[in-house]
Amino acid sequence: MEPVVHLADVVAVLGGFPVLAGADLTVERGEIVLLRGPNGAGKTSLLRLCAGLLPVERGSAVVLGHDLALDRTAVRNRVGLLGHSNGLYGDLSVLDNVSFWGATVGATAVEVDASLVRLGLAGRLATVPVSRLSAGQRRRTALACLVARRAELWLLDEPHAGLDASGRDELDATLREAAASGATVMVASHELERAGALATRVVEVVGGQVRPT
Amino acid sequence: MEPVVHLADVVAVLGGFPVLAGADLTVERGEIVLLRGPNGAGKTSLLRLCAGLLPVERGSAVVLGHDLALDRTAVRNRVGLLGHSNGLYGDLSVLDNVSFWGATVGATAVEVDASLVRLGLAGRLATVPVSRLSAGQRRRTALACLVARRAELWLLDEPHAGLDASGRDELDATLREAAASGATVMVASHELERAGALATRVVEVVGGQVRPT
Amino acid sequence: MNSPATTSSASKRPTGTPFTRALGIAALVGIGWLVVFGLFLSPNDRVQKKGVRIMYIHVPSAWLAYLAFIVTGIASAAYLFKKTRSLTWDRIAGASAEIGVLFMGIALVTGSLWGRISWGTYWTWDSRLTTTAFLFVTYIGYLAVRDLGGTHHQRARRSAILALLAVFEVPLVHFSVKWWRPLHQQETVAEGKLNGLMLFSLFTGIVAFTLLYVWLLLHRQRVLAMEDTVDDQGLDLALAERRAEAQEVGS
Amino acid sequence: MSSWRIARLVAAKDLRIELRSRVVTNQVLPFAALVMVMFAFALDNDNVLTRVAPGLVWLATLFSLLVLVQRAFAVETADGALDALQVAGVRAGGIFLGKSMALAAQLAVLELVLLGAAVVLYKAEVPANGVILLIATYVAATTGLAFVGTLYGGLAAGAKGRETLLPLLMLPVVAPVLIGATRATEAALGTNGASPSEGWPWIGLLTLFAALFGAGGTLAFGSLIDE
Amino acid sequence: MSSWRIARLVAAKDLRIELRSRVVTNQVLPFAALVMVMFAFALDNDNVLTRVAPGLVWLATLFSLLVLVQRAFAVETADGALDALQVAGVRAGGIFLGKSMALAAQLAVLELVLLGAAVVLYKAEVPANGVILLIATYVAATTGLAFVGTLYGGLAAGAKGRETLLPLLMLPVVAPVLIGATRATEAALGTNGASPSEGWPWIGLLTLFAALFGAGGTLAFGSLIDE
Ligand code: HEM
Ligand SMILES: Nc1ncnc2c1ncn2[C@@H]1O[C@H](COP(=O)(O)OP(=O)(O)OP(=O)(O)O)[C@@H](O)[C@H]1O
Ligand SMILES: Nc1ncnc2c1ncn2[C@@H]1O[C@H](COP(=O)(O)OP(=O)(O)OP(=O)(O)O)[C@@H](O)[C@H]1O
Ligand SMILES: [Mg+2]
Ligand SMILES: [Mg+2]
Repeated sequence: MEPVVHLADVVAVLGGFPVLAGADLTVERGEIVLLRGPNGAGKTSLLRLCAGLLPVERGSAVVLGHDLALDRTAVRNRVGLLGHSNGLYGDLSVLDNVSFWGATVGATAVEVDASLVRLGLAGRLATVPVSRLSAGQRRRTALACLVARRAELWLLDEPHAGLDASGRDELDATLREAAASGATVMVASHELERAGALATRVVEVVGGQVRPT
Repeated sequence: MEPVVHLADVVAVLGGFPVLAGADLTVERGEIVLLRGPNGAGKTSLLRLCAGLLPVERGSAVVLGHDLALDRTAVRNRVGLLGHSNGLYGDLSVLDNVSFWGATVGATAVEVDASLVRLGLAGRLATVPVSRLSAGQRRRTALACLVARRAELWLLDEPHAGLDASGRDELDATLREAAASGATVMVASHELERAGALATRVVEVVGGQVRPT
Repeated sequence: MNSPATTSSASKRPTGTPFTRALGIAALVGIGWLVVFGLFLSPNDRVQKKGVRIMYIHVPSAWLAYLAFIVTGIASAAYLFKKTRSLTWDRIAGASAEIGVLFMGIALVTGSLWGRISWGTYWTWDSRLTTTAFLFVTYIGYLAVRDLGGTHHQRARRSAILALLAVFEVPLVHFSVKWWRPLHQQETVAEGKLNGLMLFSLFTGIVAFTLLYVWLLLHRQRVLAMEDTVDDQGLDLALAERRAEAQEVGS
Repeated sequence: MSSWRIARLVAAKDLRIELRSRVVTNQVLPFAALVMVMFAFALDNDNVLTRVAPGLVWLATLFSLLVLVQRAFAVETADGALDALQVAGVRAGGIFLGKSMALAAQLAVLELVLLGAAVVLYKAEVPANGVILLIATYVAATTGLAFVGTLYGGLAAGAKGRETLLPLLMLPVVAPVLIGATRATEAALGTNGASPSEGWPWIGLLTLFAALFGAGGTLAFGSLIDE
Repeated sequence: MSSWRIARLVAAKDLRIELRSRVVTNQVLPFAALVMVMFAFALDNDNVLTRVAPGLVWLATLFSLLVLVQRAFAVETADGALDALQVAGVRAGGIFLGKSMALAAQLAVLELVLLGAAVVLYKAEVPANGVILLIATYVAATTGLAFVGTLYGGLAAGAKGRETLLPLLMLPVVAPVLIGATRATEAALGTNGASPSEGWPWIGLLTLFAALFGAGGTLAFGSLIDE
């Protein structure tokens, strides 16, 4: 069976700077891959490229069977991305946000509630506008949106940052479940102990390139 | 000698919500105190209050000898705060940013360069506009600004988040030095192993209150 | 404005006192007189015919609006510059501004009605009309700023500063007619261009409106005080919940 | 899922945001109203005013449109929601339609207020025989403006620094709308002795314009907001 | 460190940001220019334009001012820099002066462009004997507007929803400037047969206004921006 992600010598450019400089990476179905590496190595760029947000300048990038060089949009409704920013609407309540993002993939109210409960956002918090949440509560909301979207390929950029102990456990459990049920997970993180324990494989990103560890 | 921070039954309110609900805390000179606690507990609020950004609704808060209930501005030029957001100007280069924040306390060009070197921002990066940096590089810039400000009381909100391994070591070393040279440090963090090792004392923030651990 | 305070358990005390009641009655009587004189006893104007009778509401309300805004300014100054930093001054400022906006509104409405009669148009870009409109908007803005939230003292400081800046618009409105494009009445009263009975009716109006203003001010200021206490009680409840949060996690 | 369902989702979302934040109600409306007052004031004497009233109404609409569009995309870019939308696989065409609908709704309200203000402040009268024409103008112009606004707003919001382009891009493009709408409104109000019949050709222009940008946007929006 | 040094720091910083991002140059200037053109469009009535030219110039200035102010504080709030500024112990008075200076500088450039546009588009002539008056007007009005803009911009920059206040608070207050500046400019240009001598009282008003808000801001800015 073909890999979920297959990058061969991929180059990507932002504002004239080669954020990815010949990256090679292959990820199989059901894997949980940890991307580690120094600040500015290209982890975020790599994830955004797999999500179809960053154009492929050179090389070939095949994600979920689609060649991104040809069409970046094809993969989109099948991947889920949690970036450095949360992508939430500050004026809307937690529930409104999760419902909206859920609805974009036709998630039912039940599924939405489930993901809220899962991340401890049910009850009072569900009705609070996101702009009045604490940093960690926002991160939890973003995660709830992601969970509600039932993606095939999960891309998470430093998901642990800002979460408290219980939130971290919840996150890890969620990702393990997702992987077990056939989804594929790529996590960029600097919390090596924690993320290392979670991952089935660790690769290192340095200077816009990927090398195994 | 009187404590650097002395909070007695402090209540603070944001949008009608009691973010601090009777917090008591005393921090002596030279301490490195870790604030831990669940998401939404009130850690950020506590730090912002000590920085004079959050008004004291009830109770008494004395920081560096000033009663914040009377005048929140008196302490300001003597504390340094690294919040969840970096407080950087995206259009300006790393160097411009650090120079500006340094200049507000009369730091010399030499001191500015020193803090850049310290956080590995010297060289090419120094001239890059902050908006084109990676998340971690931005966090480093914010730290450089803080270092350049030579504060008496350092307040850091999840400083480790987003930093790579070397950055974390650099940060810890910096904070230890600061404390050794008579500054006082308060850190809010969810990375208990790491921050716990750094701290000389750990307190738990829950439901807007502080309790020893 | 309805005040949750009056319904709240903690503050059953009414906002009235014997004095304010007396005041209220006096105001009522005054308005009664105004009706009698303004509508019946005072003569028609040569040019304005019956239309002139609008003056007995229009002018007093405009002047009382001035007074209210000036009081707001003084109270704000008192809050800012007195050591005590007493919120009472802030509430007086707020209450007075609300009443001022009310009176200015009346002046605008009666004015434009009068304009329809005597100039054949509801509105024109005469200097006084325009500046009056701006003054009106400015104090609406002031009231909006009072609702921004924050602690009571933040509200007080913020709005006090605005009030001190805004009050300078009052002379602007007053003298605007001298400065350019006057269509609106120039100094009429001060220059004694009114016949005795008209003048008397006008003064009845001013007296009546002044009594009304003071009466409203006292009550409104007390209601505001109660609203503040209610805020504090609300906070107590919220605090209890928040602390409970701590217990749960603790156990 | 169909572009149309997406469009409804996005529109509903945008309107709910407005419902919660009330920015348009509290900021843009007063702004537009004050713009009218300022005009009236700067152009003092009345006979000028009534003559140029239609132009002023549309001018004020344009300024408010700028604010509206900036706001409409500020909510998307503030926390990277536009990225999220794209990743969510939401069809760009759908986003375009949805945001246009929400924008049109807000514009419509705004224009009503402006027309009201014009009637009061500039003493513009609406003759019976001009009403249909007037309505047609509003519908056509509003749709057109909403499409253009969304299109360029998206373009501006897309990549860093580009937002600086918004007014530069938009004002010249909507100039035809300004002229068309002004003339049509003048015809409807019978300003300077114009008669309704003169208005319809302009409606044609406006409709053409709306159709053009509607189609263009639905097709091209994706490539515009992509960085 | 002295408020004055802070002021210079902040002003330099703001101007450098402008230098790097070129928002004013690429966005506000074209915007203002287009506004003038739009006016010309909307009011293309024979002699009307020249008669109302001074009013339009200042009207356009006001709209641009709104954009400028929003921009000036967007920079501060985007990444929580305003908080940082306060913690940095930077004296509020200093921030106020600094941002006002930067704003004034940008306004001055803007107004020059607008005046130029007016001369070209509206065929407004500047008689020799009106020049000094014109310059005085510009200096006084610019200072006043910069102060007001910074004062209310700061107030509006704070917590959520406040931005909705900016136009509401600012426009009525700057109205006197609009009036004064317009009259003074008319006097300077001799519009409607006004003579320079009539202009000077207005300059007085403008100066008073500037002084008032300058003092107010320097003293009170702190309490206005802190949330
Ligand atoms: C919307 C329209 C109008 C507005 C907003 C307006 C506003 C005002 C204001 C603010 C004042 C107080 C002036 C001062 O003492 O500083 C005033 C006074 C007065 N108004 Fe009007 N007015 C309007 C229409 C009229 C009309 C149509 C008339 C009569 C033809 C009128 C007659 C007067 C008179 C006689 C005074 C007292 C003037 C004096 O002795 O100072 N007003 N008005
Ligand atoms: N602007 C606001 N208005 C109302 N409530 C707020 C506001 N900001 C924060 N809160 C509430 O105050 C509480 C404390 O927030 P705070 O940011 O201090 O928590 P925290 O300990 O920093 O959490 P985290 O670990 O997630 O950063 C939270 O429950 C949050 O919902
Ligand atoms: N918009 C941009 N324009 C130019 N260069 C950029 C831009 N964004 C990022 N870069 C550069 O691309 C490189 C990779 O950025 P990226 O965000 O992928 O790093 P990262 O591995 O995620 O780092 P971090 O661990 O700090 O998040 C960095 O050196 C950064 O300077
Ligand atoms: Mg990254
Ligand atoms: Mg926090």
